Amino acid sequence: HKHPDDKPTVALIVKSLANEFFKTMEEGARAHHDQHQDEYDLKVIGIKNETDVTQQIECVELVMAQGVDAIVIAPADSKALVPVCKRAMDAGIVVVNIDNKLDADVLREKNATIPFVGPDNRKGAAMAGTYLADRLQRGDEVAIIEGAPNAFNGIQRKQGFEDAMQAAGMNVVSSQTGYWETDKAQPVASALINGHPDLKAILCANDSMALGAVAALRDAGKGRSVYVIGFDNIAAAQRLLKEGRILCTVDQHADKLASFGIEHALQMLKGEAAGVDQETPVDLITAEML
Amino acid sequence: MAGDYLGMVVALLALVIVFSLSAKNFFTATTFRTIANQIPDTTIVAVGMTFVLIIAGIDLSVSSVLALAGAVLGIVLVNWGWPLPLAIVVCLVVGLVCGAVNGLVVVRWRLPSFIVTLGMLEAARGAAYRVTQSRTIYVGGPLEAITDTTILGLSLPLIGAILIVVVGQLVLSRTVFGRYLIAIGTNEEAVRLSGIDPRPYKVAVFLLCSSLAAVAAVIRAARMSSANPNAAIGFELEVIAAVVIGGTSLMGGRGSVVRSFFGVLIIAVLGAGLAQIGAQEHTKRLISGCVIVLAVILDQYRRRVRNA
Amino acid sequence: MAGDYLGMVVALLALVIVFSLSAKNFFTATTFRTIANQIPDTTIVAVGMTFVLIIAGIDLSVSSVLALAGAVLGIVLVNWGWPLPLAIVVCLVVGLVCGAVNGLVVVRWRLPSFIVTLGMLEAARGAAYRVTQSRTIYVGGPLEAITDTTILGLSLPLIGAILIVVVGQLVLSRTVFGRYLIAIGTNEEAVRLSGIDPRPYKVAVFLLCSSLAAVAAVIRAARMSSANPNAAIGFELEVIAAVVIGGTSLMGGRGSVVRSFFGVLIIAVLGAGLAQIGAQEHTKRLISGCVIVLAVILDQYRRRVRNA
Amino acid sequence: MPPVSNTLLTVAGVDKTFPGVRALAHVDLDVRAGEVHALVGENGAGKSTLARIIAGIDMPEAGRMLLADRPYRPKGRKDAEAMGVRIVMQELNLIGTLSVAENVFIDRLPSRFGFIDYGVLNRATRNVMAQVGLDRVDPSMPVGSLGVGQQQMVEIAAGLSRRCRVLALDEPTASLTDNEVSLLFAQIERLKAEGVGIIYISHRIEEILRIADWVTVLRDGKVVGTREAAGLDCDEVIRLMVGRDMVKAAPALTGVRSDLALRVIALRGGDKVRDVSFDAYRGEILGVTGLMGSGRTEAMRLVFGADPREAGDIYLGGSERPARIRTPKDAVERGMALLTEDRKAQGLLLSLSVRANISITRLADVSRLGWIDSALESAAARSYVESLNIRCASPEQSVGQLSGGNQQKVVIAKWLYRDCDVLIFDEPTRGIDVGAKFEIYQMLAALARKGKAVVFVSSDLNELMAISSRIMVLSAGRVAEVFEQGAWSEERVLSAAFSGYITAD
Ligand SMILES: Nc1ncnc2c1ncn2[C@@H]1O[C@H](COP(=O)(O)OP(=O)(O)OP(=O)(O)O)[C@@H](O)[C@H]1O
Ligand SMILES: Nc1ncnc2c1ncn2[C@@H]1O[C@H](COP(=O)(O)OP(=O)(O)OP(=O)(O)O)[C@@H](O)[C@H]1O
Ligand SMILES: [Mg+2]
Ligand SMILES: [Mg+2]
Repeated sequence: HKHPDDKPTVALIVKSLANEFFKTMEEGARAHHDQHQDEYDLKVIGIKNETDVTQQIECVELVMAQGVDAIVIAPADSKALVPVCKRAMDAGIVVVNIDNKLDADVLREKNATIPFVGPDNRKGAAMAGTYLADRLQRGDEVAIIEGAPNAFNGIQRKQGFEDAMQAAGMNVVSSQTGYWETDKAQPVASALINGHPDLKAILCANDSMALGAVAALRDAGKGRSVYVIGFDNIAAAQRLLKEGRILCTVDQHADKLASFGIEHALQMLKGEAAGVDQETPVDLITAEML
Repeated sequence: MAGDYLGMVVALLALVIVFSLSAKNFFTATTFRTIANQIPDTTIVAVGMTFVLIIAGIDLSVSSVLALAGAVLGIVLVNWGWPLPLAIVVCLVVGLVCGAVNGLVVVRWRLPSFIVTLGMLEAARGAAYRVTQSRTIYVGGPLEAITDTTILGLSLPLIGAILIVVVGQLVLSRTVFGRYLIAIGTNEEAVRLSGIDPRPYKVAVFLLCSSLAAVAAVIRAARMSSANPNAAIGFELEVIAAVVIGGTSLMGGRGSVVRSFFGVLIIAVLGAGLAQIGAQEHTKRLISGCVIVLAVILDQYRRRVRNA
Repeated sequence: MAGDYLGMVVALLALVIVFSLSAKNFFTATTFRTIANQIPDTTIVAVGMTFVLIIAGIDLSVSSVLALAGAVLGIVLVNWGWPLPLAIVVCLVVGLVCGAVNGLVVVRWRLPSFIVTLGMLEAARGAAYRVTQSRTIYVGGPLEAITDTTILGLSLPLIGAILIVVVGQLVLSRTVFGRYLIAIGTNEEAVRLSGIDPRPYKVAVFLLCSSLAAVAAVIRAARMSSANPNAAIGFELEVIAAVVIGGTSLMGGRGSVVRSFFGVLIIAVLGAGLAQIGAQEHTKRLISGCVIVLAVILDQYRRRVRNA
Repeated sequence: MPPVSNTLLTVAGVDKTFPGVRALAHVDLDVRAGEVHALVGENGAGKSTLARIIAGIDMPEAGRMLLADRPYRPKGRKDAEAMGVRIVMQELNLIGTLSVAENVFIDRLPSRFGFIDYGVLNRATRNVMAQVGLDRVDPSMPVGSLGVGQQQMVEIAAGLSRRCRVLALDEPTASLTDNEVSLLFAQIERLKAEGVGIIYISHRIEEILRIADWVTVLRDGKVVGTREAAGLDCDEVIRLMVGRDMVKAAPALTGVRSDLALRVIALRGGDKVRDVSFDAYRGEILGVTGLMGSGRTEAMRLVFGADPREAGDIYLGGSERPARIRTPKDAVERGMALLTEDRKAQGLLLSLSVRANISITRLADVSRLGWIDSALESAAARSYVESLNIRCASPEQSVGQLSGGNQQKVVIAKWLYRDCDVLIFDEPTRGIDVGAKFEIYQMLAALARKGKAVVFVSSDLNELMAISSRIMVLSAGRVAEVFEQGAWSEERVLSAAFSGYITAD
């Protein structure tokens, strides 16, 4: 029922477009689309609240209703999104998973294989952790501020940090969640700083939370005596790096992430690519590199 | 009676027409099917909220109670391996308990329900994180049967929601219970002086609202095949907005369940339409903010015209 | 007068003692310094919210207005490169405009402020995303001067907040303006029929509240060295909780700015203490939910005892 | 068998204190079957408190009660009603959003499986309402859309409609016109015949002498005497009440009328006011009366700008140009005052102090640069508490704690304090005791003499005839007639009041 010369429509469904990371991802996708206008049509949809899984499911249902050909999705929840993605696949839509990996167990249970295109978060976090460890003494106190506990990438980053800290023999005194947000991370950081006067470093699972940690240090009058590391390399993080307020961050190339996913989907549509995972690059960003 | 709903039907049709003209593929069966699948849980909670607002109360805790009840449902099904009907009962009991706490604290210490349910908003969310260790619980199969069952093309949840709306409206406008609620919302002191103890009625309303939130939790979990402790954050304001768009007064004493249902429909169509025309996040926010206020302004005019 | 605050001081001291005993390193200068740096913005918004609650209104939009004003501040400083004082003026104007819209819509169409400010909550947040393209804007240096300036060991924001509390309390209890606000919250119709037009006063209160949110935005941006369009989500409920813990009635006509300040302190100490004993998110939520309700129950008893 | 006493209810040694006030001290009272026992006393004497204790609403601190020779200790109003003791309270306690029928039968709505049987309910209500002459009111109408007078009738109807042994009526006639009063009295006679014991509280002494069998006088919470009504006259009751002789000379206001103060032309608005034109002069008291719902209150609200008017002009102080009055603020700024009929909803800030309630109309005068001078404010409040004899623990007491009559005095005080040129007083003496009433008459006359124009709306024709310079009669939203002093009589006023309805039908 489709004309063969019809351009396919690809829907990019991200988490909150109010979040800088996904905003960058969206812009990257739009830039990619501008260069390949004759190859496909693009639709970008985000949800209001990063944790609002229901709304994201509704988004998938909506684009299914609109008859898109492919869905590239950064799931807000690695389990809850599986059934609807499976439904989309059953309806003949190509589905590609980016950013946050869908849960393997649920995928298996649902009998679905959805290719994941994205970075190895654990590796990225470990890189940052190792860079930090070189500046610390063995046995120094460090703390981790995690992302949302139900996000796969959050868990991976935490594990990456832990891997590096363990390898270097650091003392992880606490690991608490900051739910990805500056506002939530800041009081957690304050408590860590005040409760552990000898704390040497705070490892944050994203840059927004690193901003909260930096503010907490200022609130406590501790200036730059504690290292802060972040993840994502948002614009603000680059300034923080320059001013030496954070030690390093990790760039997983959000702008390219979506393009990778879209290209993967297009290839699958053409039957050129199989539904296998594809790893995208992660890079450590430090002040010297800017 | 019919005139009561006319304004809302017109508003709804206007929205559908605008989006049908501006968004490709909006006016399709799939879109309406999607919307029909999405509204049952909001509708059910909106019925409960209508009752709460009518007694001049407010229930901010519905979102957290929903999350907690859903989380418990997930735990009972997956970790304890109980059968679905029993798990649903446990889930409803969770709703009942939360409602009972809200209601009893409100009447026992004569506290504003805003603050009591704000406390519950925090506490129930905390409990939801506690029972799930902050993780989403995938349930899958058994639960999905609920949403997959259809009768005459309508899904079980939708039928349930419509039934709850109809019964709710009848209870409100035709029963002694309903009239007492309106009376309590209008002038609680006068009700007390009429020799009617308003307290059991108030407790009943909070019980009802939280239980309906638990019912919505089952539906939502079924739709998502999973229970998420982060579910429905901010949902309470969305529900209140829908109910108020439906003309229920925040000051109590006035409201209609059917009109709340239209409020839910308006918000759902607006959300779906804005998403489908590809509006950006900030535009969506701006527009939905304005629509909420406009809808209430229109309702004011309608009421004034009718009274004159 | 002194008795008015005694209960709250005792509650505060009790919290400090409990946490000093149970959390390592709680009773240290750094902890108190941190708390002192963190309360000014909440305190300032709480003053505005106290005024709004006193006229029997509510302002749910403070969080979004704060984010929007902060976002504009960031844009003006970074993208336009304007000098700080001018940027602050622009930021305050944003607050004034939001407040004016809230107030004028409320009085013009006689709408419940709950719904109008709910609309503004959405719209202002949308605008904040719009102006920043959803990005955090790092400002750094120039802004930080605000928080880094100290007089007699107190930071500029803290001094400002305390000044605002004192002035706010005096205005409320000593001026004609304050008296009118209390009267409007008690019985608006009686005020109107006494030949006083309540509308300008109501608009003024919403103006005030939003402007104070803009002031808080400056302080917050200075603390965070950056402007974040996602700032302060859910902040409105925290502020309302603090004000209500301070004994201000949601029904209007009764409230105290100084007591709201104590409410802010209680919530701040509770938050810091719970974080520092390493309570998990769910425990924090549970406890803070219960504390909010308990505080209000205690306040009820205090009032009843005093009246008897 | 012991002889059957016809004493139905015995109250013995009842005490009640409120913070700062001894409301009742060792009060004794006997109510007999088939008789009306009237309670009289000044504002704040404790009448309502006693009635509320009998009805189970308040709890006494000491003393005991017997109902039909059995100990009677009601735990609440419901409990009292179960034992056959009912009350119609002084303040309106209706639920505005419910229908008339639902209000009347609120605690015994006829229902099947919880669903209300509206057929039965509305029929029963029509019967009940017919007894008090409200047969024109649709039982399914929301009660909030009725006027205060009609609401009071609904409340009375609800009280009368139930079987009971003792019925307490607390100032039932305060906002009723003669017509309704007669209907009420017919009902009271019927209940007497059925053997019901009635406690009747009123400040209208003539009424009491008409209907009561016994009169008990309360003063400062103490019983100063119980007399058989047959041998009493007005002056004696008043003497007992206030403890001294009262000069109740009606203030003569002849010949002081001077310039035009207020001219209203072709006023129309709402559905009650069709066409109202009148003049009020400096130096006079213009009485306004009419049947219940004739549009008096509504007309005055329109003049004052409280409601939007559809047509009509208002001229002030003899000016040629119509005054721009759109809101009460405009009206007050131009020297008008409106004392509203419904003190609780429209007149008072119940939870605030007497002081704040009085000063609200003129805060500018007790403040400097926006700051309130509390010494000045208190002084102003205290002077009115004294001159109007407002019974309160102190001016700091909240108005909500005062007795009904004293609350009314606070409303009067607030407008006297404003010192306006045109004073529109809507039922200002509602619930005020005889002594105070005469003081208020004197005060209004004095104001008129000082050159103010007083528009005095009242349902009490006697009071109007005693103090007015002229009486304007409204009927069905139009001015039926204006009587000059001396030209009126009860019959002529009444026939004017009915005239609009006769032609309308
Ligand atoms: N809730 C209350 N709190 C404090 N004082 C009260 C309260 N209720 C009544 N009083 C006081 O008790 C006294 C008696 O009041 P009550 O209402 O019985 O008077 P009353 O005889 O009915 O007067 P009125 O003729 O004005 O209705 C008054 O001084 C009043 O101020
Ligand atoms: N716009 C309004 N807002 C509030 N109350 C109103 C309004 N208009 C009228 N009322 C109330 O409705 C009632 C009806 O007024 P109306 O002029 O018919 O009565 P009336 O002639 O004064 O007779 P009565 O007061 O004896 O019922 C009054 O009690 C008045 O207080
Ligand atoms: Mg009384
Ligand atoms: Mg009247």
